[in-house]
Amino acid sequence: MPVMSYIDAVTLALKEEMERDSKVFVLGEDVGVRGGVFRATVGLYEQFGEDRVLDTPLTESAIVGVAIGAAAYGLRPVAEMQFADFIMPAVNQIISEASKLRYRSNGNWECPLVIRAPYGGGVHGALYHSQSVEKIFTGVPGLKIVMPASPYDVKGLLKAAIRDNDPVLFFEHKRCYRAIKEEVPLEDYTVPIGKAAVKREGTDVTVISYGLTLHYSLEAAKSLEQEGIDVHVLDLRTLVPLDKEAILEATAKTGKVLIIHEDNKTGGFAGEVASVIAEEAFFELDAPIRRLCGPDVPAMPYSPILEKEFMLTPEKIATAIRELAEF
Amino acid sequence: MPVMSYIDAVTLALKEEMERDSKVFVLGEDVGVRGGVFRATVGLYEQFGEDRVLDTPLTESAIVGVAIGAAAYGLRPVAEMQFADFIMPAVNQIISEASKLRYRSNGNWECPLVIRAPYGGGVHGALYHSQSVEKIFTGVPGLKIVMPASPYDVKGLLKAAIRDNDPVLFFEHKRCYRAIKEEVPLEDYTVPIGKAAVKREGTDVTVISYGLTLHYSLEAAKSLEQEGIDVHVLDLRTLVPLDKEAILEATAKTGKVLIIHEDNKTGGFAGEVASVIAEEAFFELDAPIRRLCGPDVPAMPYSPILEKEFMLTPEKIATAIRELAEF
Amino acid sequence: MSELKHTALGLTDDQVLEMYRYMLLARKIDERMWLLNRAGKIPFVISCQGQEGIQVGAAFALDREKDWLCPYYRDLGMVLAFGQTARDNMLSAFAKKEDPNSGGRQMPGHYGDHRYRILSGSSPVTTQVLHAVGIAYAGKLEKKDHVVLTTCGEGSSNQGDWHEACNFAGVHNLPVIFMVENNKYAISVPLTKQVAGGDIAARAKGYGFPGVKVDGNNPLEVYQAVKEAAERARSGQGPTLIEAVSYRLVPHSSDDDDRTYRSSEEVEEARKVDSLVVFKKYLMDHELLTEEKDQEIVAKIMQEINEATEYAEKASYPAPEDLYKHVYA
Amino acid sequence: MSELKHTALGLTDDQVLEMYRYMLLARKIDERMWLLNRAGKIPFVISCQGQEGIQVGAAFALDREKDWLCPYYRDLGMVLAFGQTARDNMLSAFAKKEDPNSGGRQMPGHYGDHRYRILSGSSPVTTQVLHAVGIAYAGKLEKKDHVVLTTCGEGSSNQGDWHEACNFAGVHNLPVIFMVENNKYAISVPLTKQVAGGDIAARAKGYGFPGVKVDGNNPLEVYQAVKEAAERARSGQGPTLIEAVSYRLVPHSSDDDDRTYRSSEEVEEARKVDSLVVFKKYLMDHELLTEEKDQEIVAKIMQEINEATEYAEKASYPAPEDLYKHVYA
Ligand SMILES: Cc1ncc(C[n+]2csc(CCOP(=O)(O)OP(=O)(O)O)c2C)c(N)n1
Ligand SMILES: Cc1ncc(C[n+]2csc(CCOP(=O)(O)OP(=O)(O)O)c2C)c(N)n1
Ligand SMILES: [Mg+2]
Ligand SMILES: [Mg+2]
Repeated sequence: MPVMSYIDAVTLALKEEMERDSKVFVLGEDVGVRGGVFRATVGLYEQFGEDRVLDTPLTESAIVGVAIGAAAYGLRPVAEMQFADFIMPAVNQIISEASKLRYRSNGNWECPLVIRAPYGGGVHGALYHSQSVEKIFTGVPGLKIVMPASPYDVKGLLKAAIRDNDPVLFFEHKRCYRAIKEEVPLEDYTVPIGKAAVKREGTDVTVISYGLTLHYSLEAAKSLEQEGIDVHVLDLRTLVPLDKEAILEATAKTGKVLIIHEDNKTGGFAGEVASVIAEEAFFELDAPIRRLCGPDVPAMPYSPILEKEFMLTPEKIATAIRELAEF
Repeated sequence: MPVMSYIDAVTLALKEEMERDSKVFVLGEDVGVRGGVFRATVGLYEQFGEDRVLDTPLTESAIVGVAIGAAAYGLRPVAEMQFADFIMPAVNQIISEASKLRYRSNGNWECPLVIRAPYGGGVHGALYHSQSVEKIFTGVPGLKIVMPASPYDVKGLLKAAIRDNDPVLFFEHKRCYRAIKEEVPLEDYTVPIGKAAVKREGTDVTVISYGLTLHYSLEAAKSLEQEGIDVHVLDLRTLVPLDKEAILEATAKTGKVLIIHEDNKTGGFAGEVASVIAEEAFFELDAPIRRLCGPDVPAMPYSPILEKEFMLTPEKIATAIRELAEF
Repeated sequence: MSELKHTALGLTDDQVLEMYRYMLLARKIDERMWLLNRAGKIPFVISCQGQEGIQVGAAFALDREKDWLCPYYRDLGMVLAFGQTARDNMLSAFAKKEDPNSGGRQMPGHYGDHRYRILSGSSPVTTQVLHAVGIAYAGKLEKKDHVVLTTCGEGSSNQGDWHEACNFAGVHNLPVIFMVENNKYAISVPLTKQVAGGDIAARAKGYGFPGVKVDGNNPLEVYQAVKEAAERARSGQGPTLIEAVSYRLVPHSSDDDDRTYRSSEEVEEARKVDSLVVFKKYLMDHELLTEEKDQEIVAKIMQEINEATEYAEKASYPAPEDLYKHVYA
Repeated sequence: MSELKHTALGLTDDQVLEMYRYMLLARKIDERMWLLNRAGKIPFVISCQGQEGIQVGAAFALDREKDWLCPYYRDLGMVLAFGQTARDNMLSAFAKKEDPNSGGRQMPGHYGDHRYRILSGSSPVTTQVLHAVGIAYAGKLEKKDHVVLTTCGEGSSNQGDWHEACNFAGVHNLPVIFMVENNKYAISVPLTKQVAGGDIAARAKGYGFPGVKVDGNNPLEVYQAVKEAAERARSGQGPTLIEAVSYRLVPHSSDDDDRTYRSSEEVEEARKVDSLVVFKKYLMDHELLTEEKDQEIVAKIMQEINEATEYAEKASYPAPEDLYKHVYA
């Protein structure tokens, strides 16, 4: 089983699904000849031709709107937003159209569409190449939202997303692209959308996270071992539909919950997770539910000092876990 | 002091601010000759002329984008989205531009812009004329979000919004427009952005709400009096910046909190409020934090049966309060 | 009406009579809906009145067994010509469970019908124009030869999505027809305050494909333009833009009061060139129609509408628990 | 270069030399940034190279004491001509606290400077085009006579906001100049796959205002077009669209590798008609410049850039706590 980077798992999933099903096609800015600005679609243009690996004009609303039409017709488009920050011009098509096509037609139409978007900071991308945008969409019923942390899940979840009959937003953390590697089977498999995964068993504090901060949380957990703090770590993997059962179970394990994401705190998805716990696992709790998130500023600045101040780190996470453990 | 409807308070606030400050102007679809499809701008065209009460082309991104340019220049535009549902094409201008102009320029530019948008259901408006859209924006630092429930607050908060030096989203519940009336001073006054208001003192259960459901909550509270259930009701009025102090105080009053809004539950703003409580007032709580919200379906259907099933009512709220009181 | 002859366009006498019948059917359904609305029986109407000639003329120029529609809320005449019935539309007006467009979920005018390749539409204007491009692209990928017709109002054509759609279709030379139904108003905002330059057809030049302006009150002129556009599309020559000019004869919707922004004289003038008036005269001039025959057609239509109304009024609403269905597959 | 003479355009010898100096300054700053990037000293560069003639030609045609700019990320030549310095831009490249554009918050190329009426820009393309319309509208309301110039790339001109901006400005006849800097590529996507019809200037017709295409390698041609547009705008005749055609001589940004989508021969061909080459020749042909004088100018510029680089490199970063500032007033 080869060791593969997070981004290579994206490419492999696309390639396998395009080989499996001729209805799958890829569209976006620079996805063709250039193979994507991050090289996520590299090789696909050569293998599948320009019609199935379509370089579109620089128009996100069109990328999504055209994909919706094609999906309603019966194809399975995989649209790329060059950066998650640039999904904003497509919000109307995503929220007014993709998320509601099935519902408004009483189930007569469907929209099997995947929108891939690289998100997240720590890449000197400044305000508009660093954002986490999931909170814009997590409250929109009709969409599914997948945010894998590791290559195995990337491949399995992207394949599941492509085969799903509803619109799926598939957010890929840019910092993970080349930094995170693991063994990925070359065989066909899927990872179910809507299922979280316990990444580490522990008894003192439960950390719930996803994306890059999941890795930082695991690092923090490891570093806290020697202090005798035993951390339980849950990777949400999918935000919508949310695996409540896994959250409640993870809460029950320790009675102390820390929810972590890079997106800013106020209005971020941690609020939803915390509320589910406060509503449904209240009597399991031994301490206030804590959220450790990006700060409430509009976005991550360019200057390395400011970027560093914005980003979460294993150290910041360890501190928060320690505090909660000592509570 | 005249008794005035919610929508008349909107019109009065606009008129007074336009008289006070020649930099204030109104723009949007049908706001001029027609006085707005809800008649919120009625009379302004006649009084201030077509340049300050501008009928724009049918283009929401342009309405907001043009307003941002004018605001950056130094004017104080008040843009109307005809229905909150149609704010979606303007999301890029709101989130990428208005919310970040001050921050990205290190405070060298500002964007004193108000965006008014009628939202909410129960008006046979079907999927696209009934939505609550606040959750799309509540997680975006740089924006302020105001959602008044009553005419007095409408006038005072809209005037405060117009005088604010940051972009303010001002959401007006359509069902309140003509249904909610109260005394409104003809004198100039403002209501501070960022301050909640206790609407009813009580000792058994705390209800936190805003907009139409605030009124339903008060009705429910009244009907529960005879059952001996004493309800404390907090009107958030502003969602961002959030009046955490008021929330924590209201929580401490009863130890049992029910958060109510018409927007759907998952990813809705109640999650933020619940999380603040679970994090900062955990030991005040005597029961799980409950959320009573619109269901997790894409939007409110047209058919009266389905609309009724979607909408919260004083009865549904009373039931939820009763359950919590008995907890 | 111009000198255009239906025979010269390849239309038979029966076909033009059928076109007329669809136009009348649309008009009469619409009129009935207003009555029902004013009687408090249905909450909302949005009208085709004044645009039936465009809608039916266009539909007849397409292959109604194969081509696709991404219409907008006024296109009652078009969806009828593609296969929907008075009953379908009354079920929708009454928001009943059997409404084929949405099971009573959407307002009337929000068409969508898999049976007739009419893609489900929403309320935010102009989004459908991009979907049409997507369906056209899918046809290209799947090597099908369908044409996609999409429509919107002249106000809506100023939305960004319209530009992106025209550009995308132009770059990829797709089989789409962009038709703008220019009825001179977007709610209260007149053409001059809405469309810079006032000439929508002229915009096609900027995308490298043809743009034509036609008299929307003349269904034959619309037919001709759409026919040519469909032929171009089907033979791989790409998109066409058609601006069909007419007038909205009634208020924007049942919630509107058009007296606040236009004069009744202006409306009366427009009524004189209403496509129904003009086309009826054409048919009578060409001795395809008599007053008597006209009344027969109307009578049959009215019966159809009466039955449809009765059926729809009695039909059942969705059940409360239906609210929770079809969020996901 | 065409037969256009600077004197015929009302430009003095000093002025054209000054234009040349700004073009060179922009080029040399840009080149320095690449060196700094390749040396690992700054994380990112986005270049003006190939478009300096457009930018400086346009700036000189405006009233640099009064008019407004809503530029895009390549417009280094333009913001220099409006008042920014090498130091300003080096501070920005190094993301230092004193960066006048953003205090080190934004990437280089994200201009914004109240001193010179340059509105702060973002990364999502084309949003600024609407802001320009807003500033023009504000001028109308406040009875000012400023003109607003806004630019974007040819790829970006396909965004919906561009259409909405042109239409809005056209309807209200506003003093805006829409300039599209057509450098033939949007990252890897060439003009033919980006712009339907390939003729951006032609789009103006659809908005009822003039559209002109100019040789962007000839700053005098750009000057002439912008001058005329500014005069039209200032005298109440409304917007103009200008398509200025040139070429992007370097990769899209320091993160790009342009060898994956275009040939080095194509780039080499373009270098031959680079505005700096062409304009230098013009000045020499007209005996306004000698090799010697040119070297003097370059030497002075290099000194300026060296000092700026040194200053910026040593300047302080924002403090960590600055992260939390300026979220709200
Ligand atoms: C994005 C969006 N904004 C606003 C509206 C509200 N609205 C519905 S129809 C309409 C006017 C449409 O005018 P036009 O495009 O000319 O079509 P017409 O109704 O005249 O046929 C408006 C403003 C909407 N439906 N969608
Ligand atoms: C809305 C948005 N989508 C995508 C991007 C990423 N991006 C930055 S520049 C660029 C290409 C721009 O091409 P063009 O408009 O021709 O300008 P040029 O860079 O060639 O000057 C792209 C796709 C972006 N900045 N904004
Ligand atoms: Mg119209
Ligand atoms: Mg370009």
